[in-house]
Amino acid sequence: MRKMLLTTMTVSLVGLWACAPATTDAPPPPVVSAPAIDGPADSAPAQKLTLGFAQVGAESDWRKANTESIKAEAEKRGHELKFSDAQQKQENQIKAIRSFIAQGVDVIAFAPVVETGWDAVLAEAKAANIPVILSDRTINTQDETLYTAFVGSDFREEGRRAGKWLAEKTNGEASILELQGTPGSAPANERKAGFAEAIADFPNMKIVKSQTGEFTRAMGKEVMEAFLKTPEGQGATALYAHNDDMAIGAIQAIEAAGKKPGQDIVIVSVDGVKDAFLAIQEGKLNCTVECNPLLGPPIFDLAEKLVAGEQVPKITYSEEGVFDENNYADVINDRKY
Amino acid sequence: MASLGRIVSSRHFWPLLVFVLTLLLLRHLSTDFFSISDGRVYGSLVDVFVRGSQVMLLALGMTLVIATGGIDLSVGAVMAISGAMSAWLLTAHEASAGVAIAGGLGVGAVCGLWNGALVAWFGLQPIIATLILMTAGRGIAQLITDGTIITFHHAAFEALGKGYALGVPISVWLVLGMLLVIGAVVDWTNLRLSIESIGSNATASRVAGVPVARVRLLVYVVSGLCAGLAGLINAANIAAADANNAGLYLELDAILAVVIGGAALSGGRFSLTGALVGALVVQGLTTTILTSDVSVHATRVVKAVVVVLVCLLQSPAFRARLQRMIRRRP
Amino acid sequence: MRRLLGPRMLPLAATGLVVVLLYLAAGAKFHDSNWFTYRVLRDLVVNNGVLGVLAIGMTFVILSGGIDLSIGSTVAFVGILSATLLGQGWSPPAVITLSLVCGVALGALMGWLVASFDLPPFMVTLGGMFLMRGVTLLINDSQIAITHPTYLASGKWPIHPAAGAWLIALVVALYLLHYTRFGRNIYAVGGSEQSALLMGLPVWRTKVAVYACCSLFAAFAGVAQSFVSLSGDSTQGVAQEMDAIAAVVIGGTLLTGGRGYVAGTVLGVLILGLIQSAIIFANINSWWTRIGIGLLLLIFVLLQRAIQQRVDRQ
Amino acid sequence: MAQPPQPSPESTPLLSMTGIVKQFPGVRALDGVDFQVRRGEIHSLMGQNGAGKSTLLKVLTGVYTRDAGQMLLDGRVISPRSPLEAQGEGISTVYQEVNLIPDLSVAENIVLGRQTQRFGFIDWRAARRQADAALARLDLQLDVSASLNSYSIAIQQMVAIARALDEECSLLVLDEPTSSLDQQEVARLFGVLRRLRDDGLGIVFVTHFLDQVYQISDTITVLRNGRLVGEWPAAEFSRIELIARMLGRDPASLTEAEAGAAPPSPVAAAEAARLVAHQLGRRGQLQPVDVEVGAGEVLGLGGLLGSGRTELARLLFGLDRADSGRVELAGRAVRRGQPRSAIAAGMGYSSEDRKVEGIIPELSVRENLILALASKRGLWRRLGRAAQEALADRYIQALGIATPDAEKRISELSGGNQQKVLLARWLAAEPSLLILDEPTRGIDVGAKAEIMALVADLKARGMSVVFISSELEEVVRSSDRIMVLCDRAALGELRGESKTEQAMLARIASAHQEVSGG
Repeated sequence: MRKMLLTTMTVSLVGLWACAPATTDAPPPPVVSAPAIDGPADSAPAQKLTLGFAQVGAESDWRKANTESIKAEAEKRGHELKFSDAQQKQENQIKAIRSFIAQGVDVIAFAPVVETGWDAVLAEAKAANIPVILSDRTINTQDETLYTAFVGSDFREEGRRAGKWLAEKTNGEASILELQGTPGSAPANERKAGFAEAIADFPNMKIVKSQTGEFTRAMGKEVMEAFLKTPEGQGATALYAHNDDMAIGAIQAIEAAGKKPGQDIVIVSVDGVKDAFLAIQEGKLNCTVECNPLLGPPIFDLAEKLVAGEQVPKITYSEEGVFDENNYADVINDRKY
Repeated sequence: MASLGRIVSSRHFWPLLVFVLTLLLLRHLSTDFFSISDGRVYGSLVDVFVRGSQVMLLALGMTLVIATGGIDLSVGAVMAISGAMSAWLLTAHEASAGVAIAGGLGVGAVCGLWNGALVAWFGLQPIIATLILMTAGRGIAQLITDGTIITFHHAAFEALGKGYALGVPISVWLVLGMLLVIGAVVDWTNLRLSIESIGSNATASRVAGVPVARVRLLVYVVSGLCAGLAGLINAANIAAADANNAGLYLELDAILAVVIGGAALSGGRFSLTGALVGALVVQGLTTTILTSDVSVHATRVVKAVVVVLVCLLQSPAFRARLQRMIRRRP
Repeated sequence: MRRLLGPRMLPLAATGLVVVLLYLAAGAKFHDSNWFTYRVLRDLVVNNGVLGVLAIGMTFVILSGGIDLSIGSTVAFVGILSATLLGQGWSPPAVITLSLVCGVALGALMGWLVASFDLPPFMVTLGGMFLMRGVTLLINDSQIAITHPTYLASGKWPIHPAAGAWLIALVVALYLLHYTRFGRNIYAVGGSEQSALLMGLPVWRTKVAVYACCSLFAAFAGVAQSFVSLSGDSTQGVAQEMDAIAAVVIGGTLLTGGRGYVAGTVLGVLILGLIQSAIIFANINSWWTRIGIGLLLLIFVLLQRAIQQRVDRQ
Repeated sequence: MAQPPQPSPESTPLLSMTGIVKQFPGVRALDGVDFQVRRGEIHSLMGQNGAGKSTLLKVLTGVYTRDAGQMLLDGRVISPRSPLEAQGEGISTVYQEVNLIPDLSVAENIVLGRQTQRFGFIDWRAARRQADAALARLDLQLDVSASLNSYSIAIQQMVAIARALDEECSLLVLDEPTSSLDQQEVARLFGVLRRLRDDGLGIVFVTHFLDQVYQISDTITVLRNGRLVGEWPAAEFSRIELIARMLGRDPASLTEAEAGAAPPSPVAAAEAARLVAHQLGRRGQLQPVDVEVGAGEVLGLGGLLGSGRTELARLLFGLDRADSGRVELAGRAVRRGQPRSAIAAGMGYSSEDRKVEGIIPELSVRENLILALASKRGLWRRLGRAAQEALADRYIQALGIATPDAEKRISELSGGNQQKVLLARWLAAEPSLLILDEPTRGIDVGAKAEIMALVADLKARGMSVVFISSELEEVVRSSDRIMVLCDRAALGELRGESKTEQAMLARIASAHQEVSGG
């Protein structure tokens, strides 16, 4: 009898087994390769659509603002939103996307946790003729037709802007500490590369120490503490943090070391969240390169167009600024996140 | 010679030796090992203690749990819950620091009570009983924070993580206070005897009248309290409650600390200071690697080697084999 | 039928019933959103295939009375190793063989430490976990795409790699546990190590082999993962060992060893998967998944304990 | 005085162990022991606990490796390093506790490690056939696919024997195989053993039941303190001489000592009952029974192993949860299943299982000694260190506990001294009623006498005692009244004149006849 149950199990598993996604010859989605600055077209209310959004998690203030923007926009436009928080795990995100496909949503959007490993599940979406919008992070794939559009920031450009700003501020002379983001994530990779590009022209700008701070305040603080107790760290004149949270953590460490953040060490970071503006106001942070989390409107713009059968641009970058003590006051009061 | 032998075979010798060696290396690498500026202690040495304070607190509770032959996998999750609770009280209810601290500690104790009840009253294996809260705990914490990171600005509360008293970081005082309180309670009552006897032979302890269930319940509550306090320090340190990352994998570090500190995972004799030294070894390694140019990932490899070495050194079978090998050579 | 409702099989039958009920209950709630489709069932298998393989390996160790915390890290290690070597022009068979050999070597090392020096498996495999994750991150701390044609072609296989791997693992495990002396010795060692020793069973060898076997399954899961995701990712499999343990326990295997079935583990994985699917379908916050799994774990463990006590009293 | 007979030249012994030495830290467990077993012989190995019997068997079966000496089986030199290797040499063993895997089926337990395989698959049908055949040799018919733990301990023991016989073996070692069997089962086992002997097997038999030794043995070897005392044909070796050899005494002096045993003390006159248990029972353990023990009275519980005497003690103390009945001590009700309540009421219980239910191995003598008192005072009221040390020193002196100091780990003490520490643990807690379950088991004669004297002393000081021992003579000597138990039920009481060993045996024997007759 035991054997019978085992056999039943095996048989049912075989019965359930999964075929690989059937290859369909869906027409390739429209490709508009020219980067376009978004202009949320206040078009007439589109038909009600269902969008499945697989979020990374809730790891930072930036992410929180991102989530809220998407949720608010869905409500505002009267669309149905299926939202899933992957708790920073790719496998959870893949499960969510598969579930969206099974539920037959009109459009899938997601912010990929990591860059690789999406081909199989996106092929399934493609086979089911569901367009996919990447939000805020890109993926690394051989087959660019696996996703329809990308909405978000140009991380490499952010890195470049941070580098440029720092070069101007320090007249091309700085020994720099770098706090990297989560190893392997697109923003960490790209912001590092862009920054390196920008300072490559300045022979007297050198990154003297670089470690991961995992995008969190706690790690940013701990790593900075350790940096400051090394010969390189003591001589450092600038800090580049891949996000504001790490910079805020690092500011605490610098203060504890008896130095003045913003003066003894010039600090530039990326994201542009409210706490960063407050820090600029206090003179502890010098510059934050904005990375706009308010992706709800552009995502739904694209989704509406896709459902209506219109062509959409492949890449849509958000409009973003660079803020330092000269211009932070323009936006600080409007920042909700 | 005999006394040297006794020192070497003492349970604190090896962890202390490793800690001292780590500190020497750190001192060599660090340009600012220890100093006093503005009446405050400062330097890499201080960092080790401050950063290690959370694991030290966890290790204090974990020592008692392990001494009864149990284990508490949920402490990392409990840290997240207590941090979330106090941040929620601070922001949503604009509570005072005192209320927030009490709330965080209270919720930690309740978590401990839950674990203890499952172990002591329902007779579940500790590893499973606490795995339940380990799994569900971060979910509960996110329920409190509504899935976001709650940031707050509250100087009095933040002092728990960043403040100084008499020139020494408050978090270090908290560890010291906890050590003294637990140490005093354990040694001035029958608790140490009861805990050690349960860990050594629970059946015989019951026959001898030791209140086995009550002691087990108590150690899990203490562990929950310690985790709660560690969670508060964690939240105060970054002025935010991060349900996802607060105390992530710290339960493993705490268990590691206790074992490095010389306790057997099977229960029995325990030493609170040993556990603290164990925690400091773990943190000392991390800080040293962060200070050096070695990739931070190497920390894990070093930890792996330390775990296995410490376990081997404690293993009677390994010691016997080692002695045979030494004796064979003249 | 009598045996099915007998004390030994009852928990397994009950677990199977729970899977069906859970599926139907979720269906009653989501009947208008394609719950009763082939695709949902397919996804259940495909999504959880890798975890399924890991949990099957974990079943071996837990049946022997041990535990293995290193498996999640092993998955990441194999992924990064495969991607790196494939990038350097190694052939897939060589890469897969090397991955499996690495798994067996790690497992045998941990098993040797546990069996020869009587070290606690929890600590030894914790060391294994730190070691594998550390080595993985030192090799490469981000992701590497796999572009080898053999791997890319796996999308056109008649069976999804994750499902295939799960099936293979299940068949191999059923064979090993129920039709070889090694498998029966695992039950014996888990049931009573002392007795097994006195019965003249090869306890030492069994213990070493059990850990080697579990790590082999983990490495196999890693290979499957690299086919599924076409990449190596150093953050893959974080905390997956805990999910595997939960699945094994929900599947009715006693953590003290000696009692349980692979089939139960399969059911346990399916239950975890169903909860997660249902919560995504219900469009409620994903943290309920963790709470749900925790609660379910609690209910199952208490239930098993109650059954156990009834059986023991008889 | 009988001399060990020389083995006849034509029969080379099946097993020949010579000069076996086994050293443990601090103890020489075996000191040059010689032991021989011939084909077609049942050979009893006798000796007190600690004589070296089990160490010798463990050396023989590969659990321990010997430090010196030689082992020959069938003329071949053997040195098994594990039970597996010993089995390979043809030595099969059945242990005192059932050493099988309770969760696996009967068939599996018999064939485990020797399953027939076909094409790399275990042939389960063959396994069941093999198991059926093995059980048939013992005239047993069981459902071999049912799990082992669905059968009684006795059946499990028979399964263990079936497993041992199923192996290709020339030497069968039985280490106290009968301790959990009833008479019928013993008779059946002995029938099987005789048949095996006639088939030419050599059998080593260890038991503490003297009757059984004489029923079954051809030869008896006696060990004492790790040395060989001698080997005798069972037929020429009287019981009294056997006991004398085991105790290392002159047979003549033993009879005198018994004759001079103290006369039974008079029953304590109509004193208020201190312990009252009414209809105390638990399904499968003990049929409901009434018990009364007065102040300063010693109640002996007489009966064989498994008669229900230990079960009664455990129910009185609350270690097992009673299904029925209630217990009161000095008017205070004791809550069911709660030893702490019993201790609070003034009870103490020294368990027969010293290792599992007695000592706390990692703790010191002092800590072990104060444990019950400390627990009685409650978690929060600690006994001062000085008071602890004073207490420990007092009892170390009073009971003559051989330890260098009170801080030595109890696990490093000898069995007798551990037992004394456990007694001291209870005495320190000052109970009004002390239950002593086999307090003299596994300790040397001197310590036995001291403990017996101690019981008398306690009684004189007004403490009530419930006394359990396998040695009937001890029960008779120390008790005021004896409650006789058999088959998990009370048969009645013996007091005054009728309180003799013969009367007890008669009661038990008649009960057995009734049982087997009905």
